[in-house]
Amino acid sequence: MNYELITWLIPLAPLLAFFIIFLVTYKNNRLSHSLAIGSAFISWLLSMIIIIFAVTNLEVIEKGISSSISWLPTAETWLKIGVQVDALTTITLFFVSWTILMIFIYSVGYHNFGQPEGDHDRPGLPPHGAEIIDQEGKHQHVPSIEPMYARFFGFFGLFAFAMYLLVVSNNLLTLYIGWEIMGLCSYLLIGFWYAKPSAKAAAQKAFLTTRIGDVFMLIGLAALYTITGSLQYEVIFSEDVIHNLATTISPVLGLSWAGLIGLLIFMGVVGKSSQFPLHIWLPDAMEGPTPVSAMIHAATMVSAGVYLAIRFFPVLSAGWDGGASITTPMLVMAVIGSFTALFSATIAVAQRDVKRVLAYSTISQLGFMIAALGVGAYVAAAFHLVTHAIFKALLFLGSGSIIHGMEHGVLHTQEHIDPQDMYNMGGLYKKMPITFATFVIGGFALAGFPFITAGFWSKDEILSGAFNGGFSIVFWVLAISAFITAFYTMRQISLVFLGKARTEAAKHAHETPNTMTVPLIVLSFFAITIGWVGIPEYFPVIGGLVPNWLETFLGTMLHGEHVVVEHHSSIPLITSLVVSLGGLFLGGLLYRSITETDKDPLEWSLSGFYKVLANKYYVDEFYQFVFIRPAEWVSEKIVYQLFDQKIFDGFLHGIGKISIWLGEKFRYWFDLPVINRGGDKLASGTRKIGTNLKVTQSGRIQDYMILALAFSLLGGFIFYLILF
Amino acid sequence: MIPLSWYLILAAVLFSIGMFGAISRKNAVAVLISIELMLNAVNINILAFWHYHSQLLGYTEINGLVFAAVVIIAAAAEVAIGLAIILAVYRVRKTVVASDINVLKG
Amino acid sequence: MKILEFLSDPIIGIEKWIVQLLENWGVAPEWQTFILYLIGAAILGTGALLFTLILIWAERKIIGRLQDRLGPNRIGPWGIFQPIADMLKIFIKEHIIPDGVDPIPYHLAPIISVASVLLLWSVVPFSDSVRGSNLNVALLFILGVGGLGELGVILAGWGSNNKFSMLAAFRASAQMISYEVPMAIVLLAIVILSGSMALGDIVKLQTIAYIFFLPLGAFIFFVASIAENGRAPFDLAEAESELVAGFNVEYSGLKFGMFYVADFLRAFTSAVIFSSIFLGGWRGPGAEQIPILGFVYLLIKTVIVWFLGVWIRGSLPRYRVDQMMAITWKFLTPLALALFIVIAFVAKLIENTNQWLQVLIFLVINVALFVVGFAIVRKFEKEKERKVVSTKKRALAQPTNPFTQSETGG
Amino acid sequence: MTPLQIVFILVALVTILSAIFVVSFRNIFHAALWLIVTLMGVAIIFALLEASFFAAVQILVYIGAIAIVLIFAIMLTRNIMSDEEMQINRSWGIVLLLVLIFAVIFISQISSSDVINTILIPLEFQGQESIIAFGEGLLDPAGYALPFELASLLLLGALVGGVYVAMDKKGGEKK
Repeated sequence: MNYELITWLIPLAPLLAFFIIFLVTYKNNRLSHSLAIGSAFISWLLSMIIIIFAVTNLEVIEKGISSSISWLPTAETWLKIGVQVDALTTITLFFVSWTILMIFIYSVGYHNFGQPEGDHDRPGLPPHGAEIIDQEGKHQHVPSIEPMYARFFGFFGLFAFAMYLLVVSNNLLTLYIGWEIMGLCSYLLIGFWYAKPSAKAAAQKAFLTTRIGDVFMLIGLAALYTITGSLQYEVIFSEDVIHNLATTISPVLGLSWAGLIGLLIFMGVVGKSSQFPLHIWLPDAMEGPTPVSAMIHAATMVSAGVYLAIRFFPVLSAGWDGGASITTPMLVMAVIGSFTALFSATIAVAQRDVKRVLAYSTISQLGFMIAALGVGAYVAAAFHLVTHAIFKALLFLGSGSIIHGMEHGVLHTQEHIDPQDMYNMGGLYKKMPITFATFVIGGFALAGFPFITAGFWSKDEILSGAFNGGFSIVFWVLAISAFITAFYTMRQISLVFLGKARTEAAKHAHETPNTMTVPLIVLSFFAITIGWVGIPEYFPVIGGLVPNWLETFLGTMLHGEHVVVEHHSSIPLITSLVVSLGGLFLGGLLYRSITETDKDPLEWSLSGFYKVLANKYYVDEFYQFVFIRPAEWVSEKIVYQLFDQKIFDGFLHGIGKISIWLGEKFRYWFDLPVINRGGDKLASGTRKIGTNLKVTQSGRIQDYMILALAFSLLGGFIFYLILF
Repeated sequence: MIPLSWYLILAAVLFSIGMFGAISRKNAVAVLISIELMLNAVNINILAFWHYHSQLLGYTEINGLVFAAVVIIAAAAEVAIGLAIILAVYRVRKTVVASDINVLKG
Repeated sequence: MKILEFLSDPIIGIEKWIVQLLENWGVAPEWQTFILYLIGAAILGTGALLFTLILIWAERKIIGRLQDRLGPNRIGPWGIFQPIADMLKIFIKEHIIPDGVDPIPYHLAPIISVASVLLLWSVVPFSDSVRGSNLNVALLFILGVGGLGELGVILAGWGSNNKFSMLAAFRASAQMISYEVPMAIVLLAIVILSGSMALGDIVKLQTIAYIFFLPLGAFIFFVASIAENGRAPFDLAEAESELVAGFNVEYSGLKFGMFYVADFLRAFTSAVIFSSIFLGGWRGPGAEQIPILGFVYLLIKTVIVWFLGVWIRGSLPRYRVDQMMAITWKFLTPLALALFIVIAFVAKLIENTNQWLQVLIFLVINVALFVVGFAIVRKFEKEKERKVVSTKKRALAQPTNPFTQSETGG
Repeated sequence: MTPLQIVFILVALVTILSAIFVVSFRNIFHAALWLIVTLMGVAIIFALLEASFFAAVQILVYIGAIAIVLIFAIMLTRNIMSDEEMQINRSWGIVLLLVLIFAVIFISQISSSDVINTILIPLEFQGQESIIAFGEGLLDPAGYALPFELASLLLLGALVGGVYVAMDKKGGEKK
């Protein structure tokens, strides 16, 4: 088979679906979602073909399949675009294709396909539910179909295109194109219910915040292109270029060029993967529909940031010899990653909204990966990327299922409560057994429940990577974060599923349709099994039973440069066991049986600090005070009132007056005598000539042909005379 | 075996006959037919020179083939449109005589 | 041994013999080729026309059996000499030329009809070594020369100065032009598979017959070739209830005989072409070592295909004009186009895989396309059926005869 | 005189003669029939030039399609012009004179040039080679891919335009 061609085709199917949905089928819901899911399925199938080929042909993958075409001519060379498949692409394709396909299918159920249209539903608002009369003549409230159903799948198609493009591209140009299209889709889909003010604001916030990172990243890319003269991975990551980058000194702060570019590109990663200074958009992005949160803000787009960091690891770590003396970008990554991990884990503890907990947990887990890269645990970061994408997609889909069930209850009872607030739930395990089971699997994977779940293995690798590399501060910070992670996970599970129902709506919650539960089951299967590909060999008892396939596979990316840390210690293992089990136990203990009247147990134990946590450390307010207010003041007072109104307007008015004066002069001295008079003469002359020449116009085409023939002969004759 | 000039003379004669027909026939369909003759003559010329050039080069030279193909395509399009116009005119004015269609008379 | 060698490939043997003979007579080499081609063409043309006699007999016999009749049974054993008697009759019949015919087209039409069929035989490979010409654009040639048949029909219709002939000619030429389109598209798919337009190469490349690659294409080609030949169920040009006897109503004697022969021969010729393109032509076990076997294989395959055509002709009723047009423009052409696009795409995608895998994939695609195409057709058909024209209780004719009075009218 | 030359001269004579008939016959239907003979002759000339693809295309497109369509058009418009009437414009004498001058100049120039008197010998390549080169040339972005696509657009335009122009507007509105 022609594997290069297949790789080219992977992103194209969703793009085609996007165009067809928006141009042709947008009025037909069934056709639209069939097209979108069909395209996702085609991409999935092609990805699976590629993955199976890659997994069975390690020696081919070591070199990488790659094919390029010339795209834009620059002065002497071409900007090339192309695709490639190597180990990193393969594992990324694996989780991307599975999650995208599953979430596409899930969205059909989530948007109530097959339900009647709502009575007062309008485009731009979430569906309010419809009132129908059942067979017994009773009025019943049921969920209604999303008004902009087809549009949603169109956007999803575009997004899937961008994500696949980013994953399979072999150069930074198409990667950046995919990156920005995903930013756009994120904006469009967060603001999918654009008539909701909060959704609109969240969309703008997400777009602008990630833009800050993207600008730095673009500068980084431009610098990289200026220095290396190419955007192809194979050129940039070749040993000569890396060596060159690592040894030349840039004009900024005495960093090497590799360090500077690495920092700039890391800024893009910070924006996209929502790390500490720019993390504020991700929690607000939960205003979008839940499949969006699952796909864009958990599984794929935010993972793309980490993917880029992993992809760029050779540049980021240029000059690193594998020891404890890490490079500047790695240091920054370790600090920011581990800080974000702890910081957002603590915020997650105090959230009441079921999706916001998961949002902060996503930020925290992405921080784990960044920190892992910072301490050089390359394989661990990639491993956690895969496992996290799968179980976080599972958790988000599960939360969507919970909300859906709660909305069903709300519609039934007509209560005025927030269906996303965890304190309105409780005891759902009886009502929604499949959702409960899968959510527990996902949650335990997130908490790192030992031995069974995928999250344990990947998180354990990160911890042992940090510990064995000698970064004990990073190790302890991450361990505490892991503990808090387990704690808030159990808190969430307990609040939502255990105990007794705290509202009427929760009592009437309902299991969701098959289109939603089947993806949950599929993903929970992977949330358990995917961890077994990467069990480290030195692990006591079961280590070595299953070969550490992931290490071998991803090892092909590093071409033997990666220095394997030899001394193993059991401390990280014990730590990860203790933190996950302890966190889970504590969370369960505290939140096992909360009733309607109870307050959050943390509220009395942490007293004032709880308020700080619930308000997310006041980061948003801080940004409001430091950046946005001054910016507004400057634009209002200085730019608008001073520059615009006084200086620019005055200047323009002056120009206008001078022009009017000049124009009057021209009119009397030039326009009337010369142009008008002359024009009249020209017209009458033309008319006279036309009247005289009219006779030659017989209107018969053949007469003209005779004339043409005669004149061409005459012309040839004259030409001949002149020539000879 | 056959000199190049034979082909060219044949083409020239055909072209002249076609030109005569295109200018002097009354019936618009006949004018179209004559134009087809001229196009055929052109194609003979193109292919004769193609053969000559390929013979000099020793391998297949494609420019001549492409030009001949374009001429045939243009001829097909021209006949389709031309006959459609003639039929449309015939329907309105009940004539196919080219010199009766003289609305553009000055 | 010489005899065996000669027997294994007699035609090439004879050719060598003639060449030697001519060389001894001192004929220049280029004239030798010229004479050889002349002889070959004469033998092929005469042979094909004589073969038609057997075809006519066989077809009449088979149709007779299909329709529960005996067929020709008087002259010779099983009526086998019937066509010869017919031939003699046609030779000695008076040849009537009606008043007011346009003489040139009138006399030219039957000749063109027969010639357009005979020309097709010049590109058919009969065995590994024997063929008229391995023309490198044979597929285009088949289409083009097939198109000449239309010319004969139009000339006959115009020249006869008879409105029924004219109508029939319009019908026939519209039908032929329309059915050439899906045929050409299927042939393009074949070109993509084989990478060649020469019929000899196409046959040689078929280690697996192309009907397994393109069963749907073969189906389209077969239907189109039946229509192209104007045989039942597409014999609209000769619908005797509407058009007397079609475009040849004013012909008699030998000229009618030529149309008659062209009709039968064309059916057989398209069977030959079908079996060359889709069934592997002369290919078969041992055909490359013993070329004479190729003739036998080709004959067997052709007769099977031809018999299928005769069977269809004997069993199916005639289509209406609008149905005939709808079949090609609304079913065969879109289907062929879809097939062509998919085949072009997939053939590139699985270029270097195992041939059996290719066959499997192509087979699946063909079946899927056929099912989808048929489902669409059936859907619209059902919609048509549901259209209510009037209620069942319409005003009935009032029968005055009490014996014929019934619920549903007299 | 080789056989090929004899064939060429015969075909050329037939072609030219039938071309003269095409432009001079009063009965336009017969003129169209002679056109077919001319086209056939040109197809044989193409075959002699070893452009067998174009010979086949000549038969397929010109005779199979263009000539048939022309004949249709003649049949549809035949009652307008009677065959007895003069079929040639009054100014045909001038035209003949001009065209003759043209032809004489052409032919004298052609026969007086040395290069052009080269003998065309059979080409070395055989079989599919030239067709494959032709097809690849048509689809090669550095070759003629753009003209090829434009030609297909032209054909599509001609198709749509032909249908639109010839469509009976009144009948169309009724439907």
